[in-house]
Amino acid sequence: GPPAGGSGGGGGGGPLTIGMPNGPQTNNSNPFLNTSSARSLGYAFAIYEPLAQVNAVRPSDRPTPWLATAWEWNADSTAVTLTARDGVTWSDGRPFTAEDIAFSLQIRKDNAALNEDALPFAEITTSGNTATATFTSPQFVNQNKILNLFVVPRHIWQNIAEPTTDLNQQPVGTGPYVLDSWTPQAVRLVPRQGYWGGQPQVPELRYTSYNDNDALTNALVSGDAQWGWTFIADIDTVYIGADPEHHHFIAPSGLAVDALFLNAEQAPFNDAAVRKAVDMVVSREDVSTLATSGAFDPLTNVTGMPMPAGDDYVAGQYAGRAYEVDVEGARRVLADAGYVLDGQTLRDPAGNPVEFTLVDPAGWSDYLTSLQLVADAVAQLGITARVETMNTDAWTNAVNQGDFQATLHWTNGGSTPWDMYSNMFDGAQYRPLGETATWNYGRFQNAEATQAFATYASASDAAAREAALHTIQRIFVEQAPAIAMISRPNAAEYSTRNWTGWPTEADLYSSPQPTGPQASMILMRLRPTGS
Amino acid sequence: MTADILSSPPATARSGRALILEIRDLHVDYGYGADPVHALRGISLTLREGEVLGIAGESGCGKSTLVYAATRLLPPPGLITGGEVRYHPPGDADPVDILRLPEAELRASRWQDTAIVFQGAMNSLNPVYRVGRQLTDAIAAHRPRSTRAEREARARELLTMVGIAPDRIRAFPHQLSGGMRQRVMIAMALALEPRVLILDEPTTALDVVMQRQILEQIMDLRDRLGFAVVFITHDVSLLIEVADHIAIMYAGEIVEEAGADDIYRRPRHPYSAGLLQSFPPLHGPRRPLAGIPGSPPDLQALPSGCPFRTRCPHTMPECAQVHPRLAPPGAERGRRVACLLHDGSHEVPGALGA
Amino acid sequence: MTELADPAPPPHADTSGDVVLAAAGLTKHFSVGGRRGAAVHALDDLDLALRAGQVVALVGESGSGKSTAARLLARLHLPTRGSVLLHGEPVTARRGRAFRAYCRRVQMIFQDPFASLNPVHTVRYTLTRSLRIHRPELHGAEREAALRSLLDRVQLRPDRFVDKFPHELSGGQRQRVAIARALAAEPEVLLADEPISMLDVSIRIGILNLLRDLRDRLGIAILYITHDIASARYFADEIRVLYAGRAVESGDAESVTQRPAHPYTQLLVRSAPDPDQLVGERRTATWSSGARGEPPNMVRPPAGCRFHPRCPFATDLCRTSVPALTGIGAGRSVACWGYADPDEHAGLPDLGAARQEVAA
Amino acid sequence: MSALPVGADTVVAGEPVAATRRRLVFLRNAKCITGLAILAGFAVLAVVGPWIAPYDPSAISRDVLRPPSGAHWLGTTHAGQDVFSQLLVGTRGVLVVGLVAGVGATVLAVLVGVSAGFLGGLADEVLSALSNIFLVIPALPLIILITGQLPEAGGFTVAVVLAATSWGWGARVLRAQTLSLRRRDFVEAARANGESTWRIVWFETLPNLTAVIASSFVGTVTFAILSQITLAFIGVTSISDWNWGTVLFWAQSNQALARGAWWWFVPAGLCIALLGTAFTLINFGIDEFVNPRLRSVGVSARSMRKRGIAPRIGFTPVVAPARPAAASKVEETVS
Amino acid sequence: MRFVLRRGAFYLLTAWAAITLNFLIPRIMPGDPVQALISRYQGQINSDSIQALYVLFGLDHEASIWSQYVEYWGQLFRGELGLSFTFFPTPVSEVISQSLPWTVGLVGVASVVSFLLGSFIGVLIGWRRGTWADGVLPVTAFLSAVPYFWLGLIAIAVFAVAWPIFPVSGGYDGGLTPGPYPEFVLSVLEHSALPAITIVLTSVAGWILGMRNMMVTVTSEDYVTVAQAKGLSEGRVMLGYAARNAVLPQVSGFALSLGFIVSGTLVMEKVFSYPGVGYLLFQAVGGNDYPLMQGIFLIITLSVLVANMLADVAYVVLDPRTRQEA
Ligand SMILES: Nc1ncnc2c1ncn2[C@@H]1O[C@H](COP(=O)(O)OP(=O)(O)OP(=O)(O)O)[C@@H](O)[C@H]1O
Ligand SMILES: Nc1ncnc2c1ncn2[C@@H]1O[C@H](COP(=O)(O)OP(=O)(O)OP(=O)(O)O)[C@@H](O)[C@H]1O
Ligand SMILES: [Mg+2]
Ligand SMILES: [Mg+2]
Repeated sequence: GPPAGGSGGGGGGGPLTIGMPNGPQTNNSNPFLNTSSARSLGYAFAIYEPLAQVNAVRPSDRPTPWLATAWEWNADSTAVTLTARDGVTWSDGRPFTAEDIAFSLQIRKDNAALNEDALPFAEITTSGNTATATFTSPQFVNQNKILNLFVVPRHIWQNIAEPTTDLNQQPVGTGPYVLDSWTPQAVRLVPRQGYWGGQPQVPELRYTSYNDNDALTNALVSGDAQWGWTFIADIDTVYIGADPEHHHFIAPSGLAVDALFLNAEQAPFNDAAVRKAVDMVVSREDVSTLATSGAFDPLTNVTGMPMPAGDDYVAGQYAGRAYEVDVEGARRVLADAGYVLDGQTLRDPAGNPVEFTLVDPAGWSDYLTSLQLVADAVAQLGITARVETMNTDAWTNAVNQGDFQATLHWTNGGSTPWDMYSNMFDGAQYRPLGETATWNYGRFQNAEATQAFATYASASDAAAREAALHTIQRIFVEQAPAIAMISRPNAAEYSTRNWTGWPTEADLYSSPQPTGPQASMILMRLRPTGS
Repeated sequence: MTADILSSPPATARSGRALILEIRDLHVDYGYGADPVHALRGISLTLREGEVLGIAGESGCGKSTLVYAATRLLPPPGLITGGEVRYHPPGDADPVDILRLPEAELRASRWQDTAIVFQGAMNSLNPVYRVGRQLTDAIAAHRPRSTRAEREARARELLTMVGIAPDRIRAFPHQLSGGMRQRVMIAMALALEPRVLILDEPTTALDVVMQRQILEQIMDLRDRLGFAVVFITHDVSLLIEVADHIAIMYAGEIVEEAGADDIYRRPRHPYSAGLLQSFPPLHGPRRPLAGIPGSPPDLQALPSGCPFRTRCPHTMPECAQVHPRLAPPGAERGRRVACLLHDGSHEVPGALGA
Repeated sequence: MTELADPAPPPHADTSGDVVLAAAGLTKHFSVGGRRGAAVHALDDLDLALRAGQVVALVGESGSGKSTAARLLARLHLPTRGSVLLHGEPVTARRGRAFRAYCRRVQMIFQDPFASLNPVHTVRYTLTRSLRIHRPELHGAEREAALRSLLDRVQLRPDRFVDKFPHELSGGQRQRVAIARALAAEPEVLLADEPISMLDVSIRIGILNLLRDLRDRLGIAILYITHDIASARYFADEIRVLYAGRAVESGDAESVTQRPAHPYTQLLVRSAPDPDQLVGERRTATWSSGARGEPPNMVRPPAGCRFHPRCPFATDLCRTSVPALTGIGAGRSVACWGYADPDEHAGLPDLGAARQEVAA
Repeated sequence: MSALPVGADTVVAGEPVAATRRRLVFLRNAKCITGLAILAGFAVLAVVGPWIAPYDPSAISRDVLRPPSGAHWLGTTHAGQDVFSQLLVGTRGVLVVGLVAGVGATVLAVLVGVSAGFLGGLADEVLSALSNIFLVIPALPLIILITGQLPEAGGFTVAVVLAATSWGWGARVLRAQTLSLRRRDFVEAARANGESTWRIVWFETLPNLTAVIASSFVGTVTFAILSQITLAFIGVTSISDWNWGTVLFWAQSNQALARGAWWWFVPAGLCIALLGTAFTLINFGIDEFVNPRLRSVGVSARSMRKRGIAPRIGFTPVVAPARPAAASKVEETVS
Repeated sequence: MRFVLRRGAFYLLTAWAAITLNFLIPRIMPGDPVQALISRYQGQINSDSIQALYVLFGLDHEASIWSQYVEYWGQLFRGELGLSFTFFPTPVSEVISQSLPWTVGLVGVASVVSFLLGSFIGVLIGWRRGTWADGVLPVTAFLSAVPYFWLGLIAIAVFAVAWPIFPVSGGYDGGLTPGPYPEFVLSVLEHSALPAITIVLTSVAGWILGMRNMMVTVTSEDYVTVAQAKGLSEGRVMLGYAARNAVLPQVSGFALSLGFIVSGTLVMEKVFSYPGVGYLLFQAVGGNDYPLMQGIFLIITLSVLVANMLADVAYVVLDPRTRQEA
């Protein structure tokens, strides 16, 4: 193809380069595969669209209807009926129907490898312009996951024998863009004709993969890439400072956090007093400013709920109760539990010094700095904490099998706080030490909490859910099964030099990240700067 | 033809021939620093047209240093610290001092006027080029107008001249035996028909049969082409057969210089006598041999006075004080010796006086 | 310096002496791999007897197999054929105690004293090792005394030399240390492989005189290897001439050098520089122009007499049949068809005057 | 003293003059001494570094990303750690890993190389093939692969892995040298004297290989240090063991250069380069010992220029002006 | 002939051993690609998809290592290298063929340039030893000791970010479609300039030193003096006689150093975000992507072997002594 012009000048417009730090790519546009370049770079979602646009940073907002104009759940959340949008065509010109929706769910049911969210589909049927899916268990907490599923054209995918290995090099979707050319350096997408949502403004999308964070950082700083997400230390100086007028970084929180998982089946964290004491001395503010150079917000509410996404969920008794470093309080908690400070060393009731090891993979510098801060903080209590690193495999193994004392780990974010808390301490996820646990790595067990988690997921009325959530939050605050530190935001860097219309703090219509299903929504909102 | 090499012209015949090369008071050091090795100390020698000048001496006495210095080919850290090397061009042109010749002229003069066959022929040929190329490149450098075919023809001719089949022109050095390589070197040295041919121990690595063959060839060529030869070896008996005139070196100096026959029959310096004593004769009566006791002095710590006195059977007290100068012994003409025994004030022992 | 110079001609090779070490049909072919069976015929059918108190010289040009013979006798190589006999007993040991015992009786001196002494060891170490191996019964002061007497024996002042490194010694001194090392074993046989060829002219005679002294005083049998036939005449009792791996002539030193029988020996003798020849008596043009050319390729040695390509007298017989070493009287033997009985063979070469000379 | 050839292959023994009781004389060489001095400086730091370090290298402070000052000679990191202390404390890790790996690899190289050279035959073929394989397989990826998989990629593990993968070159060189030594007369002489094979290897051959072994050791140490630092830099090895690579790792992952914090990034690299230079200089010395032709003339180029000496192959310098007067002093040549 | 056979046997043996090693190493190591993938996305992959990934990669069933080995050889002979995990389901061969040209282009060319340049400078300073030229040595000693990633990053900071003379990363401008038209070629050259210069700077020192030492050794050979004695021109003596012989050991050194060069590439490509195999390998290692790892190791090992073979050939061409029959 002929070379396209260079990136546009200050007048706005021009191609949009979207960068990801994911290394070399191969020509694979299979939207189901994490490993494909379509997913890795995110262009899958300029082509394939979800049933509805879930706002990950405002999870309690009602999703925006997208390919499904309506959805209807039954009372116990075991069945959903989806209405297909009219007037949508695939980029090859074929009309989009409810059959396509049903097929897209069915293919996930039939291929466990494609069912990323492990949704327990039971039966999928169609009728007219609706498709209905039933589930083997209540899916209240998974509602957003289901609405967020993207849809593939049945007329193409039904002929694909091996959807798990198909390279799908000529992707056909309903989205605003189609693949123009694929090269290892850049994947080019151009607007399609006849998109149901109107005419996209950005004339060309260039998805570029950089080898690592540094390379992407450099590209973002220099303006070579205008949209992307990578952790940039001291982002105010490095990125914003490079072009304060146009460079923007927003990191709105969803309902996910980074939390210090504590192994409740091993000393010293088998004692709630120690967990609580540690919780009381760690400065979330420090973690945010020193470890992430302020890029990620510290958690402020003692329930660990990220704000403002979690505003609506905080139990009344904790509303407005902020994390405060309280060394004296922590000492008191310990003293009450029979711990004595022997000179510089804290001793447990049995007289053993209290010490523990904090571990995270080598290379995760923000995590490691956070751990150093924790170690620093607990030293005030007379606790010796050491920071150790492992390689990621070994660490994953150790964490899964409970072979650790404390580790910083993320949680999933969901449409409700259930995911976040459940990930941290849901007894239903409990596995004995040495067995692989998917979540609740700390092996926390509390019958009341476990019951509350189950209730929340299956209760059909809001009040019951709210009660359960408050129970969960109370146990979280009192027992400190894990120590939530900072929010795990949906962050992105973008430049308004050429294009505006991005999600902003003021108008958080969507997660700002380029690689999620929200991409088509954001792309459709972009307008040339100055126009 | 052997008769030719054996008939050494009488010493007196020397004066009749024209000078080609005159070395005057040549001083050479090894090392540029404060404490160099004085490898040559005031060497003076002359070479005349068509003559074979032999230089003999023990290993390390400076034979190679002398000829390399005279041609300015001495490798670092060699340093010529004094003296002159006068080359007399043919005809009546003024002599030039090789040591002060500008680089370009020296380059042009090399191989034309003076060619050298090095001590180790094994290492004198570039292992990666065919011998033909090595034979012709000197011609090409000095006769830029010659054609490739001419040069090649000349190379073949040269090979034939030294008794090697001309088709070996395409051989690599490693494909030739030691003797052949040595002959290729000789052929190369003769490529431009130089006036002086310097042979630095050209045959030490070869056995006697080959040595004789090569020597015969060289002498044969000398008779035909008329160049003068400087022949270096530590084998005095060989030298006596080959050379007209012989200089014996010891520790960086010439200790005796005379006609070949004179050296053999009437050595005047105890060192020359000792050298001759070191070769058991193949014929004639078996005579007692003792060699020369001890080993040559360290050039960096030479004894005072005569450098040979520590090994000399006739050493006298004043040998430690006086450094003997090269001078005609007594009334003898045509030869010089550096030994106090011959300064006229001492009784010369029988072996050195007869 | 030794005053052992011996002006009198040595007695004729004394064949009655005690044979200490003998070689019988010693043959060595070095495989050079590649094409099947290709081998360097380094030595073929060498018979040799070393007698106590006698020096046998092995003379020949480079590559004629002299060193190979010495190494076979020292058992550094294993022979392809033939055997080594020590006091008539075949030697088989190759390693271990038996080999050490053999080493003790048969010692070797190498050509290059600069290479045969380990540069990192002192004279003391070198000699002590030899003493430890071969005379383990010596300890402490005894060993020290033995060490000193060894150095004394090779005319090196113990105090001055015992703690020196090889590089601090001159060539002659090094060769003396090498000899002392050999003597430490109190050997019956010394195999001296060109012990003087790497030395300065002036000190060669000193080493030869030293060896001669050892022969006379200790009654050691010496194999003296050289390419310098004049030194063989000076030092050896018996000379054996090798050409391209085969013995071509043997006899007592004086007569072999003065009246060489084999055309090759004659060539050798004639080629040696000899100032006395200046007088130019007996040089015939035929001789000097006759033998030219190079030594043969030892992978495919010439059939018949190996000298035939260079021999001016060669006939068809020489090109096809190998002449055996046969006696021609006075303790001499030669491997040349020119000396064969004309009645038994047809087409013998005519050596003419050369032959008459030997007979004289 | 003698100009007699000692055999064309003087590579091993060097000039006999140099092989003295103190076999390490090659260390007495201007370049070598400079290198050793730098190395000694670092070695001292390696020993005392943790004591003289002004701060705990991991201690977090509020002095975030400060440029060099009196309080922090080389400034601070993003977490307020003192860069100078990190470098000081890190020196030990660098040197220990380098030395352990160097020793390990050298021992392996000697075992494999000398055995291959000495045993010959099939053993030689197998051992040479082995060392060639280690030469052919790209080392760094292999090291990354192995260290990446080991549970504890601390300094010692890295050293062991480096040792296990980087001996090939040394073994190859040593084999070649052993081969040339094996046929040396003094080895033959020892054999002819009834010495046992192991004694010949250990007492006759190995001492002559000192310089080669030393050179291979120095080379491996350099390689090990660079590899270790590279590994630390790319985050494959433990980042809690302080070494210069770790410093660079943190600096890079926190965009030190982009943030203008050169003091965090540049000094560690310079330390590595300086240490590497020291090793290279030491190897210069060894090279000159092994190959006497490389020895410098011992006079500075400037002082030679002053005397008008321009050393050249084929054009021997001539000093002292022409002395016509001298001619009269020379005896008139024989006429 | 025997020499050729022996070398052939050596290459075969080395190839076999290297391939077997390639096969074994990832397998005897702990860890699996799914976990690696999860940690690579550090929280971006939903932890619930773990099982889906195991199913996807077909890692549920265990085969004996021996049958895997046999299968591995079978694949090799069929020219298959398997499917990459990291780029699932792209065949390894495709992944490699996509990035190999870049590495060969950048690193190959830079290494060759560095070799030639270094050798040439080495010739000059070796020829002029004992003069000012020796002053180059300490500089080269320093250069050879500088970690190249460090130099590379500084180069980026200075010449791509502070003064944006060169592009920051990548192999060509993302707006261009690869093809043989001038704009693209220019872009490729522009993008490769900085990494190439860095490679050359840090690796040239070794060649300078090696060549200089060989020159010094060779210039004291008699044949060089003979050439001077013949009155040949300085250039001829220096190049035709001295350098021509001094370069021989450099050639085999170059081939052997290719293994090291490839190692160097890895970090280089990471730093410069260059789309070559080095970084790919780094990723494969990080991702426990056995098939890809094995494929790259195989390719690298084989190309180093081939390079060695070429060097053998070059050596034979350059040095007639090795051509000796018999
Ligand atoms: N590079 C050098 N540095 C110091 N001294 C040297 C150097 N080269 C030679 N010499 C010394 O200079 C002296 C003369 O050496 P030269 O090579 O001229 O001797 P030679 O008579 O040719 O000996 P040979 O017969 O062994 O060839 C010797 O003592 C030698 O040690
Ligand atoms: N180990 C070996 N492998 C192959 N060929 C060998 C070996 N040793 C010697 N030869 C060959 O055997 C022949 C005889 O060699 P030897 O060393 O015995 O000769 P020499 O008479 O001692 O010669 P020189 O006078 O040069 O020492 C030569 O052609 C030589 O090349
Ligand atoms: Mg000489
Ligand atoms: Mg020999």
